[in-house]
Amino acid sequence: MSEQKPAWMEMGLSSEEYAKICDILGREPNYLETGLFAVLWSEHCSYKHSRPVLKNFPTEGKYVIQGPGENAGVVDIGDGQALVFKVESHNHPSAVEPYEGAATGVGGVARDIFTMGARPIAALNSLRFGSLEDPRVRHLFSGVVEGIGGYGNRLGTPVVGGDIFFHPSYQGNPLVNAMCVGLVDHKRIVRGLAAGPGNLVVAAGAKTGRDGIHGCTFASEEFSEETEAPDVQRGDPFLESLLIEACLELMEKGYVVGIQDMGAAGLTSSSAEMAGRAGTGIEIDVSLVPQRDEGMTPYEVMLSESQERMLLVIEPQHRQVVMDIFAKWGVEAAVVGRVTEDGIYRVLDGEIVVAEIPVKALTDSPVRYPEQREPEYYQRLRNWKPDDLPVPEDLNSVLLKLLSSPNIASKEWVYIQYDHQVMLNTIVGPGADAAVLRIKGTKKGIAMTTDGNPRYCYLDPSRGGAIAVAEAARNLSCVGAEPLALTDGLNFGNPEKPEIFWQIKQVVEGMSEACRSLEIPVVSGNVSLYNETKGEAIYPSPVVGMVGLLPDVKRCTTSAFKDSGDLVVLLGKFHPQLGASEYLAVIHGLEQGEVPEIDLAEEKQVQLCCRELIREGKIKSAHDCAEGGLAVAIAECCIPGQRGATINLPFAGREDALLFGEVQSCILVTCTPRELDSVLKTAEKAGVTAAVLGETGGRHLIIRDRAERALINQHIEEMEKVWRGSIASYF
Amino acid sequence: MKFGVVFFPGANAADCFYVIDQLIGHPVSPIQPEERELDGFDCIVLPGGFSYGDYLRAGALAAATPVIEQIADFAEQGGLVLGIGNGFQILLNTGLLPGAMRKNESLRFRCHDVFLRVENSRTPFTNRYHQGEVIKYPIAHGEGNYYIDSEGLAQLEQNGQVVFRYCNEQGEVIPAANPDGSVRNIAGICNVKGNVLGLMPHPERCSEEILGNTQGLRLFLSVLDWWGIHTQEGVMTDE
Amino acid sequence: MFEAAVYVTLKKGILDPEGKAIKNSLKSQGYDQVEEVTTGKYFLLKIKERDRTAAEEELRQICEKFLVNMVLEDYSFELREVDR
Amino acid sequence: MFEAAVYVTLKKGILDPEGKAIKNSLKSQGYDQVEEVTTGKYFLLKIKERDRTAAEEELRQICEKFLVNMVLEDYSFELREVDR
Ligand SMILES: Nc1ncnc2c1ncn2[C@@H]1O[C@H](COP(=O)(O)OP(=O)(O)O)[C@@H](O)[C@H]1O
Ligand SMILES: [Mg+2]
Repeated sequence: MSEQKPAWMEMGLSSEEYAKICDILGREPNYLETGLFAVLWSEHCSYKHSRPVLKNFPTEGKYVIQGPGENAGVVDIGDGQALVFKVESHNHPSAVEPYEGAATGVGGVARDIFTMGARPIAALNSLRFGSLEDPRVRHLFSGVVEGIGGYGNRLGTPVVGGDIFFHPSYQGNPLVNAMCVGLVDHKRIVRGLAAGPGNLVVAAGAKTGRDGIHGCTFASEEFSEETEAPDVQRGDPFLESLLIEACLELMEKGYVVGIQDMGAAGLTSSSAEMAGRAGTGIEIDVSLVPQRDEGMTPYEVMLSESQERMLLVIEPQHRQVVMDIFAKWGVEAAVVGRVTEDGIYRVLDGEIVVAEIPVKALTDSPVRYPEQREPEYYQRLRNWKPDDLPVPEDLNSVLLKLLSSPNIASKEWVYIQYDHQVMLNTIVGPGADAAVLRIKGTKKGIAMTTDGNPRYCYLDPSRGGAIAVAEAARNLSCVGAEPLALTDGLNFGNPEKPEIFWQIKQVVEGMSEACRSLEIPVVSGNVSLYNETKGEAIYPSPVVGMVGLLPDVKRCTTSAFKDSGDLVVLLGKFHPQLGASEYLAVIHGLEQGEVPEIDLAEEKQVQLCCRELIREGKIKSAHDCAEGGLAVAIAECCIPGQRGATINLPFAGREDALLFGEVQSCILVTCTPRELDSVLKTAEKAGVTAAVLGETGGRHLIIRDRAERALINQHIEEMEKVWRGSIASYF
Repeated sequence: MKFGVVFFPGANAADCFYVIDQLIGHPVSPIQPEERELDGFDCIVLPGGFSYGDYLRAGALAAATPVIEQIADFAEQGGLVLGIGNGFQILLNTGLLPGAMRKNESLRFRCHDVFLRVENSRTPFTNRYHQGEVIKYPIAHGEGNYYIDSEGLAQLEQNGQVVFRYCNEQGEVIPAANPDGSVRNIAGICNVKGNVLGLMPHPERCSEEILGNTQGLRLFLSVLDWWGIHTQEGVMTDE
Repeated sequence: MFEAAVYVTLKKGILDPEGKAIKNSLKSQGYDQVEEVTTGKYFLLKIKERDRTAAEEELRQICEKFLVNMVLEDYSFELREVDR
Repeated sequence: MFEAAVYVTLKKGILDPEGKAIKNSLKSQGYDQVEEVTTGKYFLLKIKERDRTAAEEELRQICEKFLVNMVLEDYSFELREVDR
């Protein structure tokens, strides 16, 4: 056997961290204690690399009820109601076992929602995968989609949206970020507090097994012999649906002092974090924890990541009634410890104390400040100019090619595998700029979306970050919703590399700036680092999950052209750029150039204007210009509306840039000729440029330049065929 | 008359309950799977979803609960039983309806709108539709591939037990309009007496203006009609 | 105590799309010696019963009333006595 | 020609919610002598191969690359020579 490393090193602690632990304890930690520190001080639980960066995010605003720090963020939607939402990554597990990895991701984030007292009412997911040409990628992608459906459909939570981006940088390391949104009355919001010394700690749900221990540390020496603890966990969505009902009933009846799901680092993190928030101590007796496997060690029980488990704090006099309610729902539960006042985190194995650490020491982990350095590629790629790029002759076939690019093509193959209608609230389902749900018993609607363009974030992390926020907000504005707040998923490579840390900082700075300008605070989020294969990092991949509010859900709109003879109007300044575009990547095989500029003040006005037009019922459709540029955006309105349009571009420039160049802060809307004046007036009042581009109707999309030359003349059936069939054609 | 909706854990009983309670405004009570006595019900709904996770086979575990025996007696006495989606699967597992459900031919779950041709408008559940009418309902299932042997099929056809068939917008019953591989595009069947109906598509999901489609409401209103309750107060009128 | 292994397969004449899909996929990967793939289910049950006949009778009931969908599926089982 | 029966079960320590649900249901139906239910998959393959070793090697590959999810599942098989 080669030289044996000390346990703390195997577990990923640095020597400074280990010294600090010895210092805190005044002695060396035992094996279990070392393990507890290792998981709680890991990047996943402690955000040691990202915490100082995350401070940049604005987290307060008029709608915010609960910002970051709890299991999920909470925003006010009026009438005494609130939305609870969060995004969570399950990247690594999905790469190992796509179905279960994605499924347990969906289950995990749903627990973060109902743990706050909210009933999950919608799920979304943001996926990043390598090229579908690769059979392994197809296997992963198909498995992930099936897993999201397999779990989400069984939970009875509609999967209403998400976004997908394919790029070779995800070939070996796909990203699966799941978002869940819940609805709660203000007075029912419950937090993750282990308050009230003398109160009981209850573990409920699945029995604790050996699964997932590898997820936190690499220490395998102490696994009891016959075992090879499985790396992946399987989910039990049926049990989760019972857990939801049981926990919500308990919370509604007022029996819950505090509650938290056992997510990453299971019992350890949930109990330590709950005590940390409440400023109490906590005692857990591992021998009382219901166990699935025989002969589990205290270390295994504490670090297991078995799914579908919750930790509750209740008052002793409610013990019986709480157990009865769990029993009624067929959920196993056991008292496993108690809240203390000494501020100590104590683990017992029956009578024996097996770990004893101040709670604060576990939860106040040291921060690491990695170096940052601008990567070499940044200036080089950014300085590229399209001057020497030839303009393709056949622009019609370019349009078809773009429509069939999996990044632009319809994602129908994916979302028809999700039940998006259950609960009877879905007004606008997947496939739109944003999903819209009604809130039963009110006139209100809520809208939600996820977004993030990794190519932009690679070529210009700060601008890419800002665009991710702006675009998510724009998507909400396109259905008529006012953005309330966002949750973010920050997916990056190894932060210890200065270039990666630079990307993280830049992205967060860009996002924060957009959040401030657009007045959209961050209320929750997730960080996933070390997304690399063979030393190659993924593209910087922030995911923005945003929710918005519609005062009257009947006044929402979609992108489809509704009637023939309507006018097509472009809101916003049109200055398309070829840099960083899908066109450049798909047609010319280049990923370089300047990322589209964004003027956040203008962005705000364009969105405001669009929302006002929708609210006043002046426009019939709205769709933002995103990947693929103006031509693709118009095609995306033609296809679902099953009608063409004739467009006369009033702009000058290279044809390919006009058609396929990408631009920010632009929204395509339609109105009747009679409403036009009123639409233009509203735009003018908002200080927003508006240009009439043409008229809807016919079976063709015709786009002419200023000289009235037809650049595009394409039958909608042709466009629909390639757009709808593209992703399906890989399976 | 009174409706009951069975609340199997894992199923979406709340949706059917909402439609009856809020949209047609009719008395309805929840029924628990452990129930060993059913009193005063006239129509019992087995809702869609994933009862007991659909573990083993879709609907198999729900079919083994105590309430099912009661429902079988109830149906025997002529009570109306409606199984939607998972409810249909349960009815097949109990033998109250003939045949069996298999995984969709595509082996994937599918959730989207389909067109249906009403093949029998004389049942208590379909009298508000016209014979041969083409309607649009959503489906959401992974195991909706209906199977029955040829003998059983002949009987179904002969007795007019095929109530809905998947078709295209023009009403043509063609393979391209079949979302799951069901024999003869069958989407819904009833028993010989016509008082038990099972269908895979979801009428409760298209019963409200705001959801963009109200064609499913007529199925629930048919039940009221059948009971001689026409334009009762609180009942939404047909479009 | 008995341990029962139950094998469930589709009845003859009923199409097995999963088996077909697997076979096609195998073929496209070059495994063309595989002539047929049939998919089925496999259950292992531990039954606490002293008597083999009783265990067998019980198992048969469980299969026909519950585990097996008799409209679609055939089954067979093996029962062996075990210590625990 | 060989006929192979492949038995696939979940690895030890991996959750089997289906098995649990089936067991609970059996219990509520009065079959409380059933102490444990494990679910698995069962495949039958016809392999056109003369030689047992070759067939065995091929089957092993097929299992590990296709039929079995080696992250979650274990498998075993039986191979027997048949006429056709
Ligand atoms: N990128 C982020 N931006 C803002 N808040 C974040 C971010 N990442 C995590 N958080 C917040 O930190 C807290 C802990 O998150 P996390 O550890 O991911 O939760 P969990 O324990 O459920 O996995 C949550 O309140 C979460 O919303
Ligand atoms: Mg949490």
